[in-house]
Amino acid sequence: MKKVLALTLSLLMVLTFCVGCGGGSDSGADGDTIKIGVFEPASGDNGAGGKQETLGIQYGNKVQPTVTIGDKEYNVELEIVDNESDNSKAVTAAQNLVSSGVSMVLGSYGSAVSIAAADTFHEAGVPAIGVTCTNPQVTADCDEYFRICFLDPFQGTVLANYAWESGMKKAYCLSKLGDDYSVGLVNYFKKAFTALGGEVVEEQFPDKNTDFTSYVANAKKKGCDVFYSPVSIEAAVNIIDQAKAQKIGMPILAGDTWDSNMVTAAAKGTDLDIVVTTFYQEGGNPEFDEGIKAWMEEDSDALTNNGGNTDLAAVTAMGYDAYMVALEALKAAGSADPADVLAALPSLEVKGLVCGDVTFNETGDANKTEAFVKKCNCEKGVWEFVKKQSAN
Amino acid sequence: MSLISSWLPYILAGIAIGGQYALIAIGYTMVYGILRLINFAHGDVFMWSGLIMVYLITVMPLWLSIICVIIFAIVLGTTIEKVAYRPLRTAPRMSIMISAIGVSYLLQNVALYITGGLTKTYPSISWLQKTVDIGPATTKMVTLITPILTIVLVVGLVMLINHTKIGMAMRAVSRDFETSSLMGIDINRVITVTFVIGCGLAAIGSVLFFSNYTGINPMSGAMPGLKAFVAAVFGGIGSVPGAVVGAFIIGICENIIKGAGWTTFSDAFTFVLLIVILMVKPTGLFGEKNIDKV
Amino acid sequence: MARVTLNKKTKLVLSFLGIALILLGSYLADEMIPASSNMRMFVTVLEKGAIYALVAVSMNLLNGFTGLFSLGQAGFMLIGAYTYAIFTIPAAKHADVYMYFDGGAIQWSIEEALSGSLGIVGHYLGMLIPIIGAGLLVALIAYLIGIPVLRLKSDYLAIATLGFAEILKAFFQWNTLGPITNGSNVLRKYATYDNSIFVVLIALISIAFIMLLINSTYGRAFKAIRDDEIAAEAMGVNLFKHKELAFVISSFFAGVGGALLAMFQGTIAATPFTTTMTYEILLIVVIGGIGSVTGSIIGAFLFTACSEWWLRGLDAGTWLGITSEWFRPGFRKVVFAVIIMLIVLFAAQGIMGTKEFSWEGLLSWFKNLPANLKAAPAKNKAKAQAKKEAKARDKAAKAQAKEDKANSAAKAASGEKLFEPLPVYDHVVVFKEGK
Amino acid sequence: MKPNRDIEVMRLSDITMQFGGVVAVDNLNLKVHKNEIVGLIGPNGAGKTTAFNCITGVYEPTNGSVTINGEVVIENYPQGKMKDTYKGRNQGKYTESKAMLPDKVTKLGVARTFQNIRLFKGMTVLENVMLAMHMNQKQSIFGAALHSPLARKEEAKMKEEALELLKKVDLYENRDDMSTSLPYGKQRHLEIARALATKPSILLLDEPAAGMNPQESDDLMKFIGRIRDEFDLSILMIEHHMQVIMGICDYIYVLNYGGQIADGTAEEIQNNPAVIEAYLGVDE
Repeated sequence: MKKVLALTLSLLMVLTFCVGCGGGSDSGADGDTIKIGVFEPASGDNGAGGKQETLGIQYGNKVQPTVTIGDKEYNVELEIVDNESDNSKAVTAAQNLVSSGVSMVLGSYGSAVSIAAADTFHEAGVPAIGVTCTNPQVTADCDEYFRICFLDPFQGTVLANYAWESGMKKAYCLSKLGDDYSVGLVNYFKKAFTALGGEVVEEQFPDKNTDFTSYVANAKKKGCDVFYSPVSIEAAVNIIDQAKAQKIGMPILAGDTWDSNMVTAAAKGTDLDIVVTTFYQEGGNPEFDEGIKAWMEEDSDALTNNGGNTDLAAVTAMGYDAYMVALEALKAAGSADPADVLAALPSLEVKGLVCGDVTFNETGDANKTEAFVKKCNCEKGVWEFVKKQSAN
Repeated sequence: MSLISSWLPYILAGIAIGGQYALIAIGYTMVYGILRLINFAHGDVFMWSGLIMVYLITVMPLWLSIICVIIFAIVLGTTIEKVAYRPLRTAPRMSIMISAIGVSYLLQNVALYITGGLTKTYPSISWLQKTVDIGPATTKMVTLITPILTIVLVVGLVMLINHTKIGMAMRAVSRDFETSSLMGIDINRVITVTFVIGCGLAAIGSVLFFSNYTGINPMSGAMPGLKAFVAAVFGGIGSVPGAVVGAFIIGICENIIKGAGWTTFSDAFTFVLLIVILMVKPTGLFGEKNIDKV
Repeated sequence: MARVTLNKKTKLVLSFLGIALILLGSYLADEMIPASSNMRMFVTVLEKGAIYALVAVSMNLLNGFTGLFSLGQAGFMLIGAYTYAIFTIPAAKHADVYMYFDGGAIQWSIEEALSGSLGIVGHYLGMLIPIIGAGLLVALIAYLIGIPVLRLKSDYLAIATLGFAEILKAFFQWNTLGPITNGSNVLRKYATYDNSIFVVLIALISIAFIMLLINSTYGRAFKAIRDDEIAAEAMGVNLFKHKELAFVISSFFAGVGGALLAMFQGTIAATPFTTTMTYEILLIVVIGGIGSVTGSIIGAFLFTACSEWWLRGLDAGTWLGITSEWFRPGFRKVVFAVIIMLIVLFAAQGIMGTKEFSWEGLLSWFKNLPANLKAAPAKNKAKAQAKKEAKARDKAAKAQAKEDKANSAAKAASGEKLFEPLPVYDHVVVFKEGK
Repeated sequence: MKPNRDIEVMRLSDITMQFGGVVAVDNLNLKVHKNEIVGLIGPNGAGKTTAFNCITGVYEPTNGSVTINGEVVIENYPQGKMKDTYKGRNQGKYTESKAMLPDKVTKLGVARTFQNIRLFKGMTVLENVMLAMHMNQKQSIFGAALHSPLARKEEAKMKEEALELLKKVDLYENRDDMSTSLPYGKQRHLEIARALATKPSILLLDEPAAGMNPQESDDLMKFIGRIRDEFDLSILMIEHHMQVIMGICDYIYVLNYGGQIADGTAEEIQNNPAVIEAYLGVDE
């Protein structure tokens, strides 16, 4: 027994030594490299979305691997960490990024983990740019958190407006227990929709649930006109399956998460009516589309992470934009020090991005006024642009 | 009529999921009957059967991949028994349970690694996923097939247990482990056969389950596994018909709870049922009462 | 083997020095190591490790010392975390946190009230009181759960406690309780500590309490129940009362651990408190050694350090300078799970077995180290020899068993009765009405 | 020391224990007087240990009552399903249902040992004995954990008494050994010492001489006689070694197939035809 103890202890020391010697710098710039942290889920409920968002960031890094600050050209290195879509793992994951000396952090997909990590970034004074985390709480109390996407109140209202304008009067709202993203979107949708005069039936499903039979049946039983379920891609696939099996007979409405090739793949060959709001429509920037597709064809890992085909998700485009914003911020700051970057961010104005220009308001949110409404062409299994919808 | 028609979809869904739980529950109840072990890894064997199917279907035809999935589950289950349970057979009960939890943790994490944490979509088996109308309800073919197939398999299994030599050996071992080993019964063989049956049925259950709920991720086996175990306890652990009845009851109740709007408590309800049965009739519906020997 | 012996006073002084050093170390570490430094993870691991150590020790009190296989730990931590968070969210932040529930039902914070009137003392008191309150509430709930559940035996107890944990989780996510629990949404902005020493100190005090308890007459009663329930009962130990005591105390500290975890994370939601969390704690106990407090502590720190820090490279592509295609996200957990299985199968005793840390043991170990190292080759040789012999014996025994089996089969075939059947009933659930 | 036949310390009245359809103990009537050593004998499966379990509260007897020091502490009558399936006698004689858990019975002064030695494996010899004194402690659990003055005083006293006891049973040298590392005979002694530590007035010994050679059982016999005197005890023992039983028992009860077939002094039993038949069988 003693031997095992001895072994463990010595292993412990060796490991500490190794890690300690791994070297780390305090400034963010280590010689010629600048580190940008990528705080995204690679597993868990939001793993699929997180990977697609990371793809955009990685592509950005491939297109623009360097940044010139002052007169010096620095290599940009991505420090990617998996937050496992889990609030309790998010804090240590974030701490990992901070400890490795990043200048700033991008992410995450899924608001809950961003909220959980906000304190860590705040304490370390490292700025973070949310890519597609739409819950208002992310930036509300954290001066370090910025974001380049629209917010849930906006998106929820947009969806409610769309539903009301399409003549729907009674909505079935499904969210996931403990998921800030879906709970938030349902909440804002409910507010806007009832204000317009609509009626809402609300239900929640527990973690790890894959059986959506009863939820679809409930929506049918209650005589709803629309099935609103702004949930994760994982759940979306199962919902589509059940909706198809039970002939749901009403349109399905969802938020930006559903804008994914996995959803179109699941819906292909059905007669469902799926409408989503999102940040970007493929074809909006042909040059970007072609570039990233070519990259994915080349890189088999990237292709797998995108779900096996080259259909673009809006979050990928957003990831790309976030990376470009990060580079601009570094340039504007004139240094790789997190504090300087933080100081430069509020007044930053970035143009020429894939999903539209970015400026930040006083809470650190992007000023966005319109969302894309897309509809699934279930015959071909692709998204089709419907219109741009605003909140008013 | 309207009452029936509005509840029919839930009852149908309940029967279907109940049948799928039943196929998993048999593995739990048989292993428990013989080894007095909650095989926590059983739910993960079930998940792995589903996962392997996703990969197999890309290289071979459907019928062959179903057979391969069943074989895979059997091999996996018996390997787990050989590697993780057999060496600990004389160890305290807690150790072997911890080993089971460890295996479950390992299986989930390997699945997480291989899938990259992404949900995989189960291949569509068109005749199982065909939509059918039953009165006012619309559902998948698999909903109808499941209970029938479950009952056929269970009747077969009960016949096997009651009328064959190996069945008799199983009954003997479950009644008295030590004596039967002294009587010349090859315990290891009986245990292997138990795992073969349990895992084979779980693999069939996985085909039915994932045809109905098509997303598979590393945690897909955890909840169905736990619920199936509860079903086994509910029906009286060690009793095959008990496990099946328990599974159907749990499946139907769960869906009715959801239909009644108590969706938050749909999982918790299963455990409420478990605790109630443990308090009221700890031996389950069909279990036998034994007495502690001092 | 030369053994070092120390007198009581020396040991006490050494222990105090050790504790003081740990506390000072954790204080300085948090103060000195800048956030962007590589070694900052040390502080994170220190905090999380201390919390997990406390929770693991509390689980060990049940599983290792009382022999009650309970899997309700995550559920109890959940209640602890929520209780702490709910009562320390500053009034001004309520509208923000309970945004879907109109600011929630509670509009005050213990911490705020106390630090308003008592200053810095109130600040700490305002955190301590909710932590203890969290523990007490969990203890009360555990007491109620214990009444029906503790009458069950081993695996039934495990599955029932696991079930209760799931029920509690669903309860805390229930929208109707939203004004208090914020439904299934995160609670945040509550008061938290500003130096690691706070967590380490509370964990230390709690663990010391459990350790002293184990070394008291009650601890003996717990161990007696673990070793043999029937004999313990025959020696006048009230089984139910003592099981309930162990369960309530263990849960109290699980609640305190939950509260500390809430402080560590900064946000809290019900979703992560799954059975997987309980399993992780159980595995920590196993790694450390079931029935050893020091083992659980070592296990907790090793577990957190490996999973959060040292093995992260296995996910990111490069670890200890080795780059491999295998190192993709999830590999860390696979390696981890394999290590755990190896421990379960081949080193069931864990790191410490049932031994505890002692200064004498440590000093003796260092003193004997050179001699042991010198003697190691010879010892290994002897071991190999012994193994060889054992193998041969095993083979012979197997052959004998085969022969016996053939004999008994022959006997059975000829209809001869082998022996009187001997019933084995150790697995049975027995219910007795305690009137 | 002579038994005092005027004081009755324990009485079993019509104790019947039925499991399902099997009557394990059938209408057992038995008395133990002060300072008396009573033997309970019978072939394997005669229901002796079951009778012990009925006395100590491990089982709830189906019918009958147990009186300890003049007070009825356990009483039961066939109820529920058992009402119809009851096969014993005296149905309707008892109307109360009074159960008692084993620890309560021990507190009343009835201590026991086990047929298959049940020591606490993870504890030392001393701890095994000290555990048996736990029930009389007045310290609270918090006092115990915080080592309050009361707790420290009690702990010291407990240790002192335990060591004293170990000296009396010749285990003082082994006090710090793990209980399971003791040789078999000493384990038996330890089990008796542990039972004595609960300060009983009645000691139930379940086959104390099992597995012992003649020399050892002779020593045990003397040992049992000695502890009866030293601790002022009454003893009820199950034993198969006739040499032991006949040598020290003041009174003997014989069971067969659950039923009571004879009782009397050693001499009476040795000459009882029913006993001889039960043990040796009869020639057809």
